[in-house]
Amino acid sequence: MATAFQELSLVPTMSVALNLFLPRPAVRFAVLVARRRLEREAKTLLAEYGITEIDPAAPVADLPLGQRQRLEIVRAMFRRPRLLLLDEPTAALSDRDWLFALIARVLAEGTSVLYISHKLDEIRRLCSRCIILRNGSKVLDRAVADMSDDEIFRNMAGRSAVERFLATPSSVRMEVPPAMRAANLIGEGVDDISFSLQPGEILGVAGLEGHGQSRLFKSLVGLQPLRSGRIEVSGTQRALRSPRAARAAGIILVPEERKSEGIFKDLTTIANISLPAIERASPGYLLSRRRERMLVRRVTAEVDLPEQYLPLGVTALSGGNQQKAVLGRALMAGARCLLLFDPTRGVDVGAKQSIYRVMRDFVEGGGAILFYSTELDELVHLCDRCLVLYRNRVVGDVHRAALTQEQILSLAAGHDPGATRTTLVKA
Amino acid sequence: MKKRGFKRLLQRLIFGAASLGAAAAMALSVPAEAAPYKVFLDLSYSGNVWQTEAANGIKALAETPPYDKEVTFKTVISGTDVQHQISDLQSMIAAGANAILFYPVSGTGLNRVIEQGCRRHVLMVAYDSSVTAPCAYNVNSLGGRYGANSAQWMVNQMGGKGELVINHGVAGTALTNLMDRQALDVFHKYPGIRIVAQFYGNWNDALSQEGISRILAAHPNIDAIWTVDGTWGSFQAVMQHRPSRLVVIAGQSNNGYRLAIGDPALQEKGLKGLSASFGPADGPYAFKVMMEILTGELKPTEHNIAYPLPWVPYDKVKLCTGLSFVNGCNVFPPGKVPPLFIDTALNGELLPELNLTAVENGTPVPGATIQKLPPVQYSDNLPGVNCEECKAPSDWLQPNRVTPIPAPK
Amino acid sequence: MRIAERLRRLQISAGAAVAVLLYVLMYLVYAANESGVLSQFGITNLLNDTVVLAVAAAGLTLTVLTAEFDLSGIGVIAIANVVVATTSAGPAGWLVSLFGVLAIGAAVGLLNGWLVGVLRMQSLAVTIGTMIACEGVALLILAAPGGQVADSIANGLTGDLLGLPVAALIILGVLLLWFLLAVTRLGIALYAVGTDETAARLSGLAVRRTKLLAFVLAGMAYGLAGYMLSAQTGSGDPRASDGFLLFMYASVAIGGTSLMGGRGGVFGSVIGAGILTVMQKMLFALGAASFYTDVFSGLIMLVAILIGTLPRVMPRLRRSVA
Amino acid sequence: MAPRVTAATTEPSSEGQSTPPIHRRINPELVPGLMVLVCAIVLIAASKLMNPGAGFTQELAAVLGTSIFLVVASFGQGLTILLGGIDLSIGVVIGIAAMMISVLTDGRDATLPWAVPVTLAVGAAIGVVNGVGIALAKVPPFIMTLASGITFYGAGLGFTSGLAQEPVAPALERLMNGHWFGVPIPIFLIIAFVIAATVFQNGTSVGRKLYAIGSSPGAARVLGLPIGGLTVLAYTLSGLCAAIAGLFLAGYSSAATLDMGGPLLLPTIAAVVIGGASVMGGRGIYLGTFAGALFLSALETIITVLSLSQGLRDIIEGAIIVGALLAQGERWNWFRR
Repeated sequence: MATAFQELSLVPTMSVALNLFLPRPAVRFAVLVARRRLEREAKTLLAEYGITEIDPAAPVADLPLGQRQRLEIVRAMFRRPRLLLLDEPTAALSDRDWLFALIARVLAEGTSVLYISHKLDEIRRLCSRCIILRNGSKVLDRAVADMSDDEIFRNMAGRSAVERFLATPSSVRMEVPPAMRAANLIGEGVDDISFSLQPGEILGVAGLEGHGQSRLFKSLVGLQPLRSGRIEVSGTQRALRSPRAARAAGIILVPEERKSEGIFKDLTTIANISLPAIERASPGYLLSRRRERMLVRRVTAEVDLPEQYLPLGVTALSGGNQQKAVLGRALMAGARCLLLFDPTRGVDVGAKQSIYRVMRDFVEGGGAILFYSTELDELVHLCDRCLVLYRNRVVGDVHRAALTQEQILSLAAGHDPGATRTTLVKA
Repeated sequence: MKKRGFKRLLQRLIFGAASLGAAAAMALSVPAEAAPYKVFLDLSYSGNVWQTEAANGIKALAETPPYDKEVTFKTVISGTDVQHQISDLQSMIAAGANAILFYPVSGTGLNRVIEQGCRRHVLMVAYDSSVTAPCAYNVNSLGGRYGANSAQWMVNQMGGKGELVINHGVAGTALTNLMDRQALDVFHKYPGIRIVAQFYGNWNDALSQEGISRILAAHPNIDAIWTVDGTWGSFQAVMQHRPSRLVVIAGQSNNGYRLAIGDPALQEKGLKGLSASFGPADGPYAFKVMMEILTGELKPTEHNIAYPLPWVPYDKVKLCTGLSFVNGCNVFPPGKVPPLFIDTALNGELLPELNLTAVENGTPVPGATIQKLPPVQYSDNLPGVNCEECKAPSDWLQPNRVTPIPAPK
Repeated sequence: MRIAERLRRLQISAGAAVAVLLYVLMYLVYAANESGVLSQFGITNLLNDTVVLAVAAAGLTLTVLTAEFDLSGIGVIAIANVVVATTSAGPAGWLVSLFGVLAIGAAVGLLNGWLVGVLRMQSLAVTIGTMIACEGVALLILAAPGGQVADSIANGLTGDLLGLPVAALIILGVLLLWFLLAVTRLGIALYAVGTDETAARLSGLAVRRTKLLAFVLAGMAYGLAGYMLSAQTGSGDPRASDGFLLFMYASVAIGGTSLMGGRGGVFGSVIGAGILTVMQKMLFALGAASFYTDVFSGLIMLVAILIGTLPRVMPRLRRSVA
Repeated sequence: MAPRVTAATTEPSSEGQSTPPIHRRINPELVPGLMVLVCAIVLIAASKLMNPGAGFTQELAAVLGTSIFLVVASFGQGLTILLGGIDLSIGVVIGIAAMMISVLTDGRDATLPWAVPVTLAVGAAIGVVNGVGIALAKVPPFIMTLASGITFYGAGLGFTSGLAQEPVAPALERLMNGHWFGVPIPIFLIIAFVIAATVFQNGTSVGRKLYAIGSSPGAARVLGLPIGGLTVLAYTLSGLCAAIAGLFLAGYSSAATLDMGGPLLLPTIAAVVIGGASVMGGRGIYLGTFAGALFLSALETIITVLSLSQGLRDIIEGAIIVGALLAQGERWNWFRR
């Protein structure tokens, strides 16, 4: 049996080759790990799986998330296990066809695959049989062909997913100054990016893995320095040099790495949520638990987080509920402009629905959202507008009416003739 | 030339890093090369009263005429780590020392480096504690048999019976081991003496005070406490928990303690104290011995030289009015020095060059000049403590200053 | 580039490289200010002074790499010292006591490793406990300084062999063993476990066994350090290693090993031990006043660490410029 | 198998969740502290059994009275460990504070009103130096505090040559050695300090932020918590607590030496960790540390009273520390599950 985990299990400081062959890398003279041989073998192996851009000697930490996900998958596959367990393998993967072809190959070789996913189309495309789990118990076990989409969604959440999400009319307010306007931002991994975000708008950001989206989001809240450019918030120019300054300006980031940057793992859920408003909950520095509960209750209702989870340690919660807590905290911080970086990654369908609804409510209340997602259908269905990044630049700004997955993909892959030219000039 | 510039660069680097202009200026003093003798003092440890007073006394002597002209004197602090002290002693030998006075961290661990020094004709003198290397001189009060004498004195005061607490020094040191053996040998002769508790106060007053406090809670009726150091702390604990009924006690010579045992009001409450343990003055005394050997005035026949054991029982306490011990006075009035000040840093007869200011600040007494020492006394040989292959006197466990009361048969 | 790559493979970090520079610098200053430094005698002395700390710090590094604390080292050194002083007499005494101290070190390491690696207790507190207990054992074996270390050890290990100081050979031997270890599966596992324990476990590495082995090997190194200390002092002293612990940690840190685990290596720690030793000599040679030696030691330690962290920060800066 | 799935199974189901099971009602943070407190009481009772002559209350008073220095100093240590750091300069600061107070007061009570604040300020200032080095220069705490400890010890030695030449103010001595209503004053001080410290750590917004930073520095950064400032604050408080412990110690011993804080350093760390804190930060409460300090003091008492040789004492002490961790560790895991 081999497993490719959703939370990656690669050791960041070690080379690609070593990671591939852990835990028992080949040795020579009985004890010495044969690094050079491993690297050679890794190169051949990766090529076999259609990966040529990864240097086997490079430390994993230097690779973007998508490539790490590929490594994780290759590592699980090349040992030819009898059972292959893939847990949300496409969460950080932009090129799904690569994975699907590989799965077809191992299936042909007689391997059984257990494929965990929240994406219906993947299930339909790959799986013959499907088990649905909800709250830790099995609720359905049937051949995929016999099930309708509705049935699957109903069983997963009792609600339907984003395709079924009621597309509410846009609530963009054009008459007021933009909630956030970025002009010619330049920094590491951010190459001359400009955009404007109106109150009531959900502005999507699309891009294949490693095309600058992560750095853009970090730059906007001051986690990463910008070399030049201007940011205006509600019409006035602000220097957002730190997340603190961004918070003061009402800009809150919901970060990519929930485990290390989102939750406070040793704190209870309520303490996780109340943190930005902890001063309000503690008159004269003394913490009032009653006041804290009151403040938190207001937002837990908004993000659909059941109240009985509040006193529990946050790590006892599912990924979806953790993400709701993080969102709740963002609301608690008084966000007027939310930067959501792939907020539905590793989140169950029910929680996804809640997150979509929170987003909708938020913009209807006059907030603005900058929204990156690896799931194109989310972008297509939720955004008023979508920026497409390619090589750290904006190569497309597609309006809701024209927004399709194909459109995004072709822009993101650099197929737009205009974009190609500019990148060529740069190269 | 190149090296010079390099050195200057690095020095500047250190200066820059230190950014303690004043401290740095004080620290990098260049020794003058005029004096004929290059003498080093290697302290093992510093930061407590005993070591500081000994070091200050030595430093003051080194600046007292005529030594101020005769020696280039330098102090190094090696800490409690044997390896460190070995390394520092090596440095001193390599730096061309004529003589090294040192407080040995270990009685045996330094032997190899000591022999290295002797081979290069460096005069090696250990003070207070001792080394077994045969070529080094030891100057201390071991011959005073503190363990046997103080224990016997206490037994006599107690009338041969009562509950006793033993405050050992630092476990694993030769001195503690030796003193314990002598004291226990005496105590065990008297079946009426019951040792109800023993602990290791590490020669530290705060730890001793805590220890006695704990013991008093468990054994509220103790009659006596035997200590080597940590005496003031032990006494404080008794004053704190049982001020109406005090104890028979023997130990170090802290000023506060001496004042207390000499206080008739406290004596009425049962306090009978002896202030006798090894004095910091054995350091300055050793320095004078070393200088006399170096200048050829003294040619000792043996290597274990005795510094007379200070001995002040409660009826011999006498208040000083000035800054030095004259006319047999041996304690300073309260407020003049802190209670932890160890009076035996001074010695009116053997070290008339020193006074209170000298041992407090390490400055020479104005107008004082070095006086020649009276003939030196030699100490007991104790195998494994101050010599390797030697024979201890047959009576080394017996008291030689106090007459024992008859032990019950 | 090739050299840099090779160094990286031997786990010689940029921090360690800086430490080497610092060492050379201090050594030059020391040599410029004191005669006889470059003589056979001077070199042998310096190496003898370094070897105990170097071996002990080498052992400590293994546990630090797995992101655990190990304060038990001074306890093991104390036991080893008194054991050598009480058992090394006789013709084969040197060998018996060598295996004896290695076995004792391994046993203490096994206990630590079991409590920390297998029972998952906090290493900081556990090793405080075992350190105190080990010091107690040392005091039981030898209540006061004494005993006799066989001349074969005392003279053999502090002198020269084939024209080279034995201390140098020991240090080279430890480094060689380390470079071998670094490229074995165990060595790789040490780094993996220290970098990311969860990922290491999910990758199929035996985290518990790795930690256990790290502690055992560390214990054996402490045993060897105690053996070397005995050779130097020629006798037993249950308190000989007092005050050694902070120097061990300082050596590891100055050598560029991260106390968070997963980064650094034994080579750096050995250099760190060398720096601390030569720093003491250099300050002596420069004539720093005794009371302020500590001030300089502390500051130099800080400067060494600060310089050591620069290479880790530099690439990030450079990347952000490019 | 996959983390997410296991997480989902441990989560209580959304329906029919009324009262949590009993072990959820005890604050899991309290458990290690309670366990250790029980161990401490067992130790005191055991020493009573061995010495039937002694009174339980005297034993308790002795344990409490001698624990005050550890109780105070380990609070600061606990704050730095809460942030995932450590403070190895505590012993030195205690010594420096003790020296300063006796030098500044010169045996007179009249000088106390300014001498105490100055001494405390110096302790806090050393903490600030540590904090700034750690927060701004990014020196690892272990090294920063180790190096600053060595440096300041050297400076202290240079200025004072290791011995305070003035006696301690009598008022300070009375504070540490006196009684109120037949109860030693230090016990009142301990109670006041424990209340203040607990309120600070677990009942204020600042305390909560310290937990957050220790728990996840990454998330704290994204959220924009003032990490640098609070790190400096934690080390400053650690220096301050060490200085208070130094004042108390000087008063208790009615004298001061520079090295008097040294024996307290390791026990502060042990008290914090035995009390259930994690050295990785983010976990542990002061009541646990307090219990740990009492436990160590009780252990010291019983070992002193046993009158064993130092070797045996050390072995027993080490074994009991490990044993206490062992007992506490298993419970801890059980409750967290």
